Amino acid sequence: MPIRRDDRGRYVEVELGRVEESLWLRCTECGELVFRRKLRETNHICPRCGAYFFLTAQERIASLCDEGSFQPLTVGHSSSDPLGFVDRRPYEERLAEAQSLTGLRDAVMVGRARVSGHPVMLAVMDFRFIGGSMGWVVGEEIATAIEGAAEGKNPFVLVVASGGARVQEGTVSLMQMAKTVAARSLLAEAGIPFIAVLTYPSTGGMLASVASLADVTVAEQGAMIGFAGPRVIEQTTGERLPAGFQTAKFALEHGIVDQVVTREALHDELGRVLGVLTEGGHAE
Amino acid sequence: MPIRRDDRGRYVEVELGRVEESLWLRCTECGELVFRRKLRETNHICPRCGAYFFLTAQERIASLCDEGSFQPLTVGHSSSDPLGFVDRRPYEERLAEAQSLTGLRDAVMVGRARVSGHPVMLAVMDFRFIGGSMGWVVGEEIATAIEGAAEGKNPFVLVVASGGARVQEGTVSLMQMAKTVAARSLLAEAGIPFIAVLTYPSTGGMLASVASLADVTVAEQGAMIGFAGPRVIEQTTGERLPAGFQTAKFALEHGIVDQVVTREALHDELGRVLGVLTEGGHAE
Amino acid sequence: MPSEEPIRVLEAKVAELRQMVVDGELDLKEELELLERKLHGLKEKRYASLSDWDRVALARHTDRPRGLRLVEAVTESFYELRGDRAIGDDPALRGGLARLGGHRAVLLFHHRGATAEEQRTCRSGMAKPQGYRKALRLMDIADRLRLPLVTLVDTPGAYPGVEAEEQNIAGAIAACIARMLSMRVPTISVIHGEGGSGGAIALAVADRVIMLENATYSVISPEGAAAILWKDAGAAPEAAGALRITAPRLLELAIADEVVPEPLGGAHNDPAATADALQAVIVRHLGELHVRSLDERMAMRYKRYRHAGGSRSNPDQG
Amino acid sequence: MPSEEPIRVLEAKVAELRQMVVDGELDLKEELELLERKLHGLKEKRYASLSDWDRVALARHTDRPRGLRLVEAVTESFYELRGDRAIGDDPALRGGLARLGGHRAVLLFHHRGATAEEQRTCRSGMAKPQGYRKALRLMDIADRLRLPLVTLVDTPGAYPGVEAEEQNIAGAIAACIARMLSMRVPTISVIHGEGGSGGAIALAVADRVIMLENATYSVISPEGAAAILWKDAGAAPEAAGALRITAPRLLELAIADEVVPEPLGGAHNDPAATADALQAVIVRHLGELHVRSLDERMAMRYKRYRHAGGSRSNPDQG
Ligand SMILES: [Zn+2]
Ligand SMILES: [Zn+2]
Repeated sequence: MPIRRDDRGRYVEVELGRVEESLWLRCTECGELVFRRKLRETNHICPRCGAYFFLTAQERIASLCDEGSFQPLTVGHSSSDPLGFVDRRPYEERLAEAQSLTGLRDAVMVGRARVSGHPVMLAVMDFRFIGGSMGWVVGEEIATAIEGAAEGKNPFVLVVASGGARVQEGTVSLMQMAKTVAARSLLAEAGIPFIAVLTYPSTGGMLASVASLADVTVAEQGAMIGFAGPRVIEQTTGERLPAGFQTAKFALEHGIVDQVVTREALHDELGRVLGVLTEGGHAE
Repeated sequence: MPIRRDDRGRYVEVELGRVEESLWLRCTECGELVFRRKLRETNHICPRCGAYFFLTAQERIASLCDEGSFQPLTVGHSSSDPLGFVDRRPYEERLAEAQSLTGLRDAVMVGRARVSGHPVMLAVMDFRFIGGSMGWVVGEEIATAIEGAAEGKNPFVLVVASGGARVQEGTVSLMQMAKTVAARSLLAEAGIPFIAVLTYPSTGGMLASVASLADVTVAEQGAMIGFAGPRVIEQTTGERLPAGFQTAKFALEHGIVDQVVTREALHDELGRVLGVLTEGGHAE
Repeated sequence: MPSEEPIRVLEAKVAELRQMVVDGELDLKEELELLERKLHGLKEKRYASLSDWDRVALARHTDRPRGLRLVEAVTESFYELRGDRAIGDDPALRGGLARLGGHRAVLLFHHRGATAEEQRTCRSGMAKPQGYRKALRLMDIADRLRLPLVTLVDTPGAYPGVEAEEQNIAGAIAACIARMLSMRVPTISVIHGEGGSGGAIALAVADRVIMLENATYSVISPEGAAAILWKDAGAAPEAAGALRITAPRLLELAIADEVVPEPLGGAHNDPAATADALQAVIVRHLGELHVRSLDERMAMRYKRYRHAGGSRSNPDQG
Repeated sequence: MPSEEPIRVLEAKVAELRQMVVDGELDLKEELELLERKLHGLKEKRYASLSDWDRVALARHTDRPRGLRLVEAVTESFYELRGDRAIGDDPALRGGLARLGGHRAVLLFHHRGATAEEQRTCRSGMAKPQGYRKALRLMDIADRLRLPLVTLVDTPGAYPGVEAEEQNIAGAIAACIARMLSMRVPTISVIHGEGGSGGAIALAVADRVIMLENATYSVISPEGAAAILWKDAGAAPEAAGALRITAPRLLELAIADEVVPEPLGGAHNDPAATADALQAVIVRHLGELHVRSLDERMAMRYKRYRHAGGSRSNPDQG
């Protein structure tokens, strides 16, 4: 699933279907054909040029959690089509297709897990599922996960990979911004830490709601972090985008995230945060 | 008491002693000799060039309050010299001199008053009294006035004319920042409005404490509003100060105050604020 | 809205005729009455069957009452507060203290600008981070002074610009949503023009969400959806329908609590009547909210947004 | 501090001698012991009678343990949080999550920079508005996560610059003071270097204010006071005394609660011992505060600052 920015700030996708069938992936940064198995070993970082390919939710969980520790929450909402939406195709068809492609019910996986030995409640988004967009199901599962975290007194870790709101659910998708933020208040009431990991991409309605309200916000190198898409900004304002716009480094420099870490370091980084926040010692 | 900026951003004072004795004041902006009685009629605005001369606390009260409505609080702290401070002269001497010059116990007058018919608790500072600086007495009288406002359910109006903390009281004067901010929380707890009027000058420790925490902040035209003095900024950073730096307009443009009004309009402006906040109608 | 054309033509003719009658040039009273009835009938027919796309056009109508003008019509008095106390003041998102039907309130509203020059400085109502941070400041004031919060929402969306991104527009919107959820005073949002996406919901997470009949509230503009999903700009009218972004549709979805009818032909045909109707509805809801306890209001609001978009069965619960 | 010179000379000589003994060149053990006793006596005499101006020099000593280095010595682990979520990140005012003597805490501290380059970017510890707004954010986190707040104060003052004024540095400091007063968790401030005016008090309105023996806390620098009040830069030592800005004086004035003794000759002579002593004092105060109820702590803090600077009689009450 290679996806990288071109030099105009836009994004290039390689057709998923063909890639899935292939034994190799072509890096859109350096053109190298990389053996799939090799990519898994390198955590989906191009072995030639170091470019980051985004991770599926399953890959992210494997990369972040202590082995075998992920226990999915049995939330199981699926197939929400609140508007009976049809554009060129029925939304239900798109949902079914995304489900079959990803093996997921919707664009997020939630469950209990351990990270460096620390029990956490985890929600991991998947960009393959209609751009990781947040509709009713995603909102509901994130809210349910937060409720579980507050109840079980476990830190909540949200790994964002989302282009924003799920357009096909219209204003219902907009409401998920309020829903996830409302749920977030439970963590504050219970004094439970909330850690957000922003990856490629963390944009739109997802960034403008729960993803911006963590206690600790870590950006993965290679992340894209911003409210509006580069093309929208250029078209609306006529502004030229500065180099490095909406990168993880940009977000760090502008005070939007706490740290930028490499994919290899992310697991240990979360361990450090969880360690200082939760291990032993006296809490009030 | 003419005091105006020169073109280097510094301030020019005319010796108070000589001015007091004179029938005329010389406007430092246009050089005009203005008859004192005339100045009182024009609210201490130069009739030739429109420059603002600062007001004494007594003049400010006369200009803002409904006639004869001001009733001083009987706080009556005076002669606080917590450090037994002596520089080239004992601080006690300076205090006595300022008291005799101004007819005030210290740099603030507090009392109940009416503005456009609305009862308020008022605290008005006086720049003549050691630069309107805040020492123990000023902190104590402002805090006491706020307590009176909270008890009596009257809006609190603070008219700032202060160069900052009272240096001669050392760290005790710094503590007055915390004291006035602590008192301010009583207003919030009681749901009582707090209106700040920033005049010439509103700087240093006064601006960095209670004066910045009003619900509504009105700047008088001719005000100087800033944390650090222009000379300190130039000397520390080597920066050139932009035109209009730390003026009321500058503060408005940078989102620091709600409105800028002329001296003539200030009484009515406060009446408008108090009217929309307090007159009749349903409060929760 | 091109289909208004025949009505406008007939209206002009009737007006001419009426003037002739007034001037005593002709005795055409009966004919005039007949024509006026016909005109009214035409209008009723026309506006009774407004398409969603028609309503989008009405929501964006240049003469529609909006911004400061609407605020002045809805309130008895208004004192504007400016600035976010950190970066600057945003003329596209304004607010202040108001009296409204005898109630004191803190008001927040989008302002698109009345003149071309003002529209430029207000970016047609697309607010910047300092606008949303000013809104946060005014929300604090509302809670501190126990004044209910009323927001009037009308924006194409938050401003998409480089500086806005540098100043974390997303975080400012998220903070507004969180703050509106934590407000201790009654809160009412009125979506009266375009309720554009994140820029709108930042001010619309309230105890009561009221929409004017021809207002819209959407996650994306119909044109945007047409381009992305239909890959065809011409599909905007179809997208407007499919997205269900109009007040009647959002009432069905329980996203809006009440739809305030507009004068025949839209709010711009009678701004005064529109303002009166809006004020009456706001005052009614304020009255209803005032009698409830803090705990009750907070619990209702939490529940409402926690379950926003309805509850669904879990057919395949594992 | 020029009067340290003779001690330094003797110290160097003693060290030379000690090396000779170690190398077996000479048998001078007795002479060495004698000299070492003399040196210690000299130091005790010298540092027992430190003037206020001496302490100012020690507070500013370039080798004094400060900033991140001090934080690392005082804590078992530290995770830095960055940014104010609106403008940027200020390296001069830093903070994060920490473990300290087994306690979890949110830490805030000034950082002057260890290298010349870092000192430039950190403006020698003069923080900008985004620094104080980051502090506000971290104070919110402390309250939300029920973590006590510990601040380590060491700054010549807030940064005086054009941009800082544009971004309302005064308002940011005022907001920090207000926020520290409203904290629900225990709060401890340690003034360990220079506590410079508004830039210091923004982080020092706490349940407990602890000072290192040679730290200062002042409304103005002695040099500034000398220039303004004495009209003579040479009067700075006199001003340092008159202003009563040193830890022992501020303990007398009840502005500091406790003074932590420093190693002989100042903290820079034994940074590790200094850090250990500091940690022990912080942990002791945290323990004392933890057993008190929220209401009790809030009431104590309010009373303390409401009556800051003591109460005085009203001789002429009217
Ligand atoms: Zn590559
Ligand atoms: Zn003049």
